[in-house]
Amino acid sequence: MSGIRDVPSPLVGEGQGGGEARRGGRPPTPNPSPQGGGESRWRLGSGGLIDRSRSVGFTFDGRGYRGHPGDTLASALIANGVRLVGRSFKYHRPRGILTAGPEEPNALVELRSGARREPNTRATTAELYDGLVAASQNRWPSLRFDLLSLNSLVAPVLSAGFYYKTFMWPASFWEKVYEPLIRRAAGLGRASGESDPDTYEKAFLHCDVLIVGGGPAGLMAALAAGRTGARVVLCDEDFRLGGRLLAESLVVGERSSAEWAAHIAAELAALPDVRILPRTTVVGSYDDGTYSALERVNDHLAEPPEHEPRQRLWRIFAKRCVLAAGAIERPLVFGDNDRPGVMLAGAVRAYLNRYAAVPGRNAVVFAAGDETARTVGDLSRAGVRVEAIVDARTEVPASIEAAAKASGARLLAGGAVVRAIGSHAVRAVDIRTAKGETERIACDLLAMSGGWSPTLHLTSHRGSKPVWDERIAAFVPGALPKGMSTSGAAGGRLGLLEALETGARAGLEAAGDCGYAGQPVEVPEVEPESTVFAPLWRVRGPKAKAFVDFQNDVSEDDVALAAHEGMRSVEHLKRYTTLGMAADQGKTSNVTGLALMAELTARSIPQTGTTTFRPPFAPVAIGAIAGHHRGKEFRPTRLPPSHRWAQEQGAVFVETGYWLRAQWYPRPGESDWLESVSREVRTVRSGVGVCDVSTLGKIDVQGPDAAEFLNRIYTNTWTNLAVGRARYGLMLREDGFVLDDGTTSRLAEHRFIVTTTTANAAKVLQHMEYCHQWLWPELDVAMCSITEQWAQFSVAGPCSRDVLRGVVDPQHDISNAAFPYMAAAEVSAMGGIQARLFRLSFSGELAYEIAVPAGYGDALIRRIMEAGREFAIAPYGTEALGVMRIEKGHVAGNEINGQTTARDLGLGRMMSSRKDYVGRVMADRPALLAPDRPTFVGLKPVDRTARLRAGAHFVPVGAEAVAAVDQGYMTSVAFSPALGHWVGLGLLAGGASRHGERVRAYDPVRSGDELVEVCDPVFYDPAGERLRG
Amino acid sequence: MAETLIRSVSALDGAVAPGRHGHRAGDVGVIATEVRNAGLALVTARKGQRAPLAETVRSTFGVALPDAPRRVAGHDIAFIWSGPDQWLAHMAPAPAAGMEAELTPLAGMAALVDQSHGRTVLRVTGPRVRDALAKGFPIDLHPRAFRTGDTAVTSVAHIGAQLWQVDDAPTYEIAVARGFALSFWHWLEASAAEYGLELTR
Amino acid sequence: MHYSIFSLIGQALRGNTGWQPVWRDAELKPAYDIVIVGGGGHGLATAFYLAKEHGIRNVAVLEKGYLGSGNVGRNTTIIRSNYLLPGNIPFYEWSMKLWEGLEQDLNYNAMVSQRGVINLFHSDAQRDAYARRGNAMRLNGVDAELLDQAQIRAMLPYLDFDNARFPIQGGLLQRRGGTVRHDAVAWGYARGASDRGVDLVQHCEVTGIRVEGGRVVGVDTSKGFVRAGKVGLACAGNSSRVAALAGLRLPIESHVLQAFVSEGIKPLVDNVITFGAGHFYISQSDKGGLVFGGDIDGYNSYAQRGNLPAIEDVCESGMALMPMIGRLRLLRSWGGLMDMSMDGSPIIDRTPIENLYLNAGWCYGGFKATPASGWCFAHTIARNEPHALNAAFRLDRFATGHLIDEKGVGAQPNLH
Amino acid sequence: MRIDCCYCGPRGNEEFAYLGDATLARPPADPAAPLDDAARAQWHDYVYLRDNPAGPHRELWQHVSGCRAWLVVTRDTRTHEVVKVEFAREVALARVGAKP
Ligand SMILES: Cc1cc2nc3c(=O)[nH]c(=O)nc-3n(C[C@H](O)[C@H](O)[C@H](O)COP(=O)(O)OP(=O)(O)OC[C@H]3O[C@@H](n4cnc5c(N)ncnc54)[C@H](O)[C@@H]3O)c2cc1C
Ligand SMILES: NC(=O)c1ccc[n+]([C@@H]2O[C@H](COP(=O)([O-])OP(=O)(O)OC[C@H]3O[C@@H](n4cnc5c(N)ncnc54)[C@H](O)[C@@H]3O)[C@@H](O)[C@H]2O)c1
Ligand SMILES: Cc1cc2nc3c(=O)[nH]c(=O)nc-3n(C[C@H](O)[C@H](O)[C@H](O)COP(=O)(O)O)c2cc1C
Ligand SMILES: [Zn+2]
Repeated sequence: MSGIRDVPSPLVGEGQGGGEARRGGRPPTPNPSPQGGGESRWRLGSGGLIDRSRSVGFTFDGRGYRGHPGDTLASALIANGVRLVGRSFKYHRPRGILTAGPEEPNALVELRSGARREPNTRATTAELYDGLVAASQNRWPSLRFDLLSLNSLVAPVLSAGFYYKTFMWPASFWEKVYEPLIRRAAGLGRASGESDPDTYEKAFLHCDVLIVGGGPAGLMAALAAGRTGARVVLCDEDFRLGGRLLAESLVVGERSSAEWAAHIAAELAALPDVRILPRTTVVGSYDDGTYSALERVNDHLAEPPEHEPRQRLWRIFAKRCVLAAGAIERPLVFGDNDRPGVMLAGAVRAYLNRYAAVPGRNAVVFAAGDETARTVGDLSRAGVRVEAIVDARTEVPASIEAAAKASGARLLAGGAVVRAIGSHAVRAVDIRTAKGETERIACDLLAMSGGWSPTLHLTSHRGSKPVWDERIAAFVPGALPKGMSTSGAAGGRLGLLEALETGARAGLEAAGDCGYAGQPVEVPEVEPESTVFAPLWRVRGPKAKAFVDFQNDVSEDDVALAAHEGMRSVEHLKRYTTLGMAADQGKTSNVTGLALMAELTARSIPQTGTTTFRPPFAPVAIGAIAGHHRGKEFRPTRLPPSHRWAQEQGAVFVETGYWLRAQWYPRPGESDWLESVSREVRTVRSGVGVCDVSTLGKIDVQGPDAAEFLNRIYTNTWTNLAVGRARYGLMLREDGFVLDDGTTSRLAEHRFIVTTTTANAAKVLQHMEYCHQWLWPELDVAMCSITEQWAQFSVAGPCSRDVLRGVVDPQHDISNAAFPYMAAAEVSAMGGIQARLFRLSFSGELAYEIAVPAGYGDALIRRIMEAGREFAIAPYGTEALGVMRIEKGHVAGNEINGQTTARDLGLGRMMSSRKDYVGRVMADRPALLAPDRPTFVGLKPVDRTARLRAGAHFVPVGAEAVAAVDQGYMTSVAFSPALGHWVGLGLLAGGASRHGERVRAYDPVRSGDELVEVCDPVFYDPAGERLRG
Repeated sequence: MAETLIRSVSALDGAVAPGRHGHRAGDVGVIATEVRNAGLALVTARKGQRAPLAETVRSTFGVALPDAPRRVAGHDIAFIWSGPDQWLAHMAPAPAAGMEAELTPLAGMAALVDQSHGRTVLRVTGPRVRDALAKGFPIDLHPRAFRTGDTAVTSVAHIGAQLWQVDDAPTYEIAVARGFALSFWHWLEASAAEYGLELTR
Repeated sequence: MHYSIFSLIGQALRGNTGWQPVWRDAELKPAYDIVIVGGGGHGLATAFYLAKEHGIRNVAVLEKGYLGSGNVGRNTTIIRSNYLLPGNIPFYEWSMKLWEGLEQDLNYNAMVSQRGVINLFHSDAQRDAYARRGNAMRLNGVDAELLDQAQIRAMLPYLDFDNARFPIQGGLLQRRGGTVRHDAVAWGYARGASDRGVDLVQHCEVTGIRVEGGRVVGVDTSKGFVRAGKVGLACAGNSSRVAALAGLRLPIESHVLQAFVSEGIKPLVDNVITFGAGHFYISQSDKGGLVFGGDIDGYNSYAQRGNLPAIEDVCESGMALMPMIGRLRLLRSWGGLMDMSMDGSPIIDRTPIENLYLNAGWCYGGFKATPASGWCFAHTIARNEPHALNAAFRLDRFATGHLIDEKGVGAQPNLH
Repeated sequence: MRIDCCYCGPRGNEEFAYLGDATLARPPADPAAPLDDAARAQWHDYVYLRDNPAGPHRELWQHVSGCRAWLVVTRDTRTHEVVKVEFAREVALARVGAKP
């Protein structure tokens, strides 16, 4: 089997444990000999799917206990006689264990400790491991004695939505007093507050058929599909395949149900194209057969082994999906139905049969369904005394009468449990008999069942509306999303035989839809069973809290109040009472809640409708959804060709987009960045410097129509650019605002090299491809990025030519005459290495850009430094680059910010009137031509020693600084070593005509307020003589 | 001045040590090797020139240009589909005169752009290579879905990548932009760690 | 009936049987002075202020689903007035002022929580952009503070400062920003409007807009025709569809934005925090759930649900920002229909059709605007002219070029 | 959501960049022609107005992380179901009546 990792055999606990499995299902013998770990009273002497050969220790609230591999925390607690496990959300009522699965609303604990603490972990799904540490939550000072349980006393005031009606006075108290109190009381477990030490990963999985759930339906579906040769993935959130088969003591074929499941799992594991993923919950269903699934790779260990993730998020692409997720049992609503010891009947059977754990010694069984016979049978076989069977139906089937007889239990047909007695554990139950008398029966366990709701969650998000099925008094999936089918209990087929049959059929059909034909799988024989039950939503009784949503403490009264206050739509009911909004998403409570609302508003259940289940089906660790992408790997890092060299120089680096660039190169003795940067600038202006500019976007544009194409995307003209020359170009968006700028060179009649800003490289290429492929497909032109192919360095300063003479091969004449400003040529360098040379200047000095294939970039920078040594060359970083462009008044990202037009930036003259180009028309809208628009200017502090800051706003001198007189803002600033003071660039209302004026550069967020003089943006060498030298 | 030896350095040089990474015990699950000094060029058919281009490629290099995501190899050159009317010409080792020169017979029919230095190419193989790649490559690498000669342009761990299968071992070659090579390696290292990853020279 | 601790106790003693419905579930009348289409935050607030400020009570709010079923019930509840541009700041600041008095205005506790909104920055350019914004706010009399890295560290020690791909350099803080209990806003305004005589009609979808001689005369609905002197559209994500009923095309695309909530935990995140190097913002609801979100999915959608890539992107950003949430669990995800406008700013204006008014284009930022939007829309409808506060939110600004493009990404709705 | 790129096969939507409505046509752009109100209105509608339908929508996507082809995708905005994918350049060539 090809697996991401060797999937733990689905037959967990084979060998010894498997031996148990083989016995599992047969009547377990009531515990004869006391066992180790003090669990004897509550652990059956034999049976169950636990590995008795090994005993593991764990602690709960600091106390030590022992259990076995194969236990969940919940089963181990039960086997140790622990009943009180948690406190409820609002009233802090003592709570125990209600279920044996992920739907558990009560038994939530803080699992693990320190940075690994996981709040709200369901004890019913947490696999037991040696050294497990768990603590109860939402209680103070202790679980047994919890001060906030006083809330119960004022419960009537804390009715649904009470907080909307008070805490309004005085207003200022909300943040200071009321809210902190509410926040502290609310919430359940505590986060560790520390960085998660474990790693996570994501992976992709493709298959023909995805099967969600490995119970009888899922196993049969997988078998039927798998045998056809189709690629099948079977996910089950449990660590062991079998679903209810593990929880019941049934016989399938001639094997025990658990054994049969193991047997099928083994055959599946042997099929080459079947992939079994246990401990994997399918959590979401998205468009086009995309599913997300969470694999708890190592949660069954104290810590993940080295090099292994804690969890893995699968993105599964499946042509077909068979939902075989089973059904969830519903509690009954009666007084104090949340007392520890009140448990779902299906869970009681699961603890007895699968875990050989005994949830009580004297039981009462309360339901209105035929399954009761099974519950009673399992209980008495386990040596639990069944005090009474309470069946709300006046007519009970023979099976139940027989069970009563066999177990010696009293049968109270037409009766109902009206209240559970006891606080930290049930001591007794009050029962209203058919005759209407109330009777108290002592017991320490109440097994109840309100029927089953299909686990149809994964059908809901994609818009399939469930339909009401009278037959089983539950919602079943309606018209299913494309590619999805259901089988077994998930489809409302509650019986085992139905599950097996529908599973086999669904698997075969799904494979067939993917083009794989096969033989039907023969369905094994099973004992006949009846899944009949009568709906019983609530029991009227004495005044006592009757809970619908245990986890959010939503009681019957809250539902009534919602109805009373007009919150009658299920969606309002949900949001007003928070019914179904807790961590269990109402898995056990939603249907009951809306049934009660239907009754209260005299509507039918289908009329009342349901809320929508959204992903995830079960809560998912956020770390798992992030996977590898956190910390430094949040996003990839892009390194320019000189990176290694720059590291050797001790450069300081800065993130520019994904790129990491050298920001400046500190030297010993330099006290701060400003000193280093100024020194770099002075070096360039007085001698020569070198800077890696490989990050600028470079786009190769070829073809007979290349020039025409550039004409249409740039505001200025290209058809008249001579080969071997470069030109500065400006691009607009179609809405008339500036998109990007850069110099573009013509290397041949039909070949141009477009350069873009580092920030916009990707955007510009996309834009060009759009223009070519969609707007002007008739043009014969091709383009692609060559940014990564070329290492490009700017060599700038009066001595740059001399340096390049030692780099560019001698046969190339780079004299001013032969290679003037804005020249471009293909040359060779360093002795025959292909190179491109451009005479461009961002710094305003005599300067060149030289490019070689990226692999030679490292060699080139070293060669340039070597050739420059006699001229005292120095490398410079992005800061110095920025200073010099500001001194020269070149616009950059801070000015080309998507809100400025060519005219705003003083580049209006570049807008050709003789041709069309992207953005031409919209740039002409009245508001964009308004004379008072902020336009590009230079600024000097009147006090030359003052520092300028970008982001400061311009307000008139003497006027009060208010929005009405806001005239623009400072876009860029730098300390100019050449001028010896700070200089700035900015956008000032009507700026072009205001040179010489003074305005305030107002910067309250940094308590700055400087008088500045408006001037021409070009501070340095306005005539531009230096760069032509 | 002193002659420094001019050699092309890889983006991984000095940043990644050859040898075993991740899980060290037992057999190695994934073996990676950088394909050095290969020649790569992007060949884009000019408007209306697709047919003549295909014909010239056949006559000059003995390769039938694929018009689906496939890699077709001649004796010393392979053409790897990388987009509509677009291919990567791949030669290892790179021709002395450079890729654009090597491909001049195609000039006029296609735009030719050297990318030899623009991409870092890793060859990966080993018993768990599919499992490791599945942790980032969204494409289906099942032997029935992706065969020798197939290629895909996609992205992995937020990095653009092109991958092609060169044999049934299976062995894949993965090309990523040079600047991202190190980040790509970090992802590969993390993804193969549990199986053990060997970087060979 | 008046809400207070006393009414709570009084009712508690009477077994909570004396409460009145929060609002009247009204039957549709044949005619109204004003019909508001859309029972979301803006529609309900508009009705409330029409009654309260302009004394116009013969008003109906028609809602195709249940009240608050749209974005008002789906948003991440952040309120702030930390805007950049002149057209926006005064409007959002007015909204903030209305929030500050909302409980008293409505006698309903919508839990306006001014816990502070922090926008982190990760580069010098971003810092300067936030300085520009903060200064613009201060010029408008709005509170804004620019914090450096040390101050952020002291305030939010759990952020990733030492191993971050994009190191945090500081943040822009608006202390008066915060969160409001989303559903309560809808219910509070509904109650306030209903008590003042406004008819709130649920499950009543507007299927046609009748126009005669260039002026609107009423609307067809799933419950029949209703005559109306004036009609105001406040349909958020469905604005284009409803405007189309009157033959109008809008500068709007509908996109899906997803949001997320974690399991309830004890207090962990005390403010609203937005990541500056990725798409992620987070706050903690009073119930204990971490409420967070990120970027829109990016494609036109009316499905009210999104896909995995956006979810993964949000969680990656979340982990990059605060790696302590790794073991906390995502509980639920959902989506809403964003009315993404062409410059990222809203429209509150008259339309070419007489007596037909439009309130739309809120993108992912209209919850904070709810009070001012309702207040200004009510004014615009009642007086048949925009108030100075919404004067910039004109429908014709795209033609004239008076754009309000805070992000500067142009006519590309999915980038705003 | 999966988009079946004409060339690369089905890929997750994260591999694609979305532009929007593919039914819009760039108005005639003769720099000599005067920009009268009609022309301005035409440009305004092209750049700013959208049908934004609930239902089938012809829209432009680019397979940026793949073959970089621009695609015309017909998708139902209510269900996200992709009903048709065309190669934008071919659609455009047909529009201008030119050959590839
Ligand atoms: C996930 C998400 C997060 C967000 N986060 C924030 C945030 O943190 N801060 C913020 O300020 N904003 C946020 N927003 C945006 C904000 O929620 C919206 O801008 C705002 O709620 C829109 O105004 P509304 O409340 O009136 O919209 P809605 O509540 O959507 O109201 C519109 C109503 O019109 C109804 N309608 C539509 N068509 C018809 C018809 N034909 N007939 C009758 N009725 C009709 C709809 O059913 C709907 O109820 C977020 C939005 C989303 C989806
Ligand atoms: N007698 C009754 O009234 C009654 C009622 C309900 C169920 N049953 C019994 O239950 C069984 C039904 O068989 P079945 O196969 O339909 O259901 P099942 O409960 O036996 O199996 C469902 C499986 O799906 C898994 N699962 C659920 N959601 C999942 C998800 N999102 N991702 C991964 N795994 C998930 C569960 O862990 C479980 O193993 C039969 O044995 C039937 O007799 C009986
Ligand atoms: C701020 C906020 C907090 C929420 N908190 C929860 C929550 O704690 N539990 C929950 O189940 N849903 C929560 N939701 C989500 C709603 O259950 C629901 O998904 C959302 O209102 C969209 O409705 P829909 O899912 O029915 O389409 C919250 C929603 C919002 C807007
Ligand atoms: Zn493609």
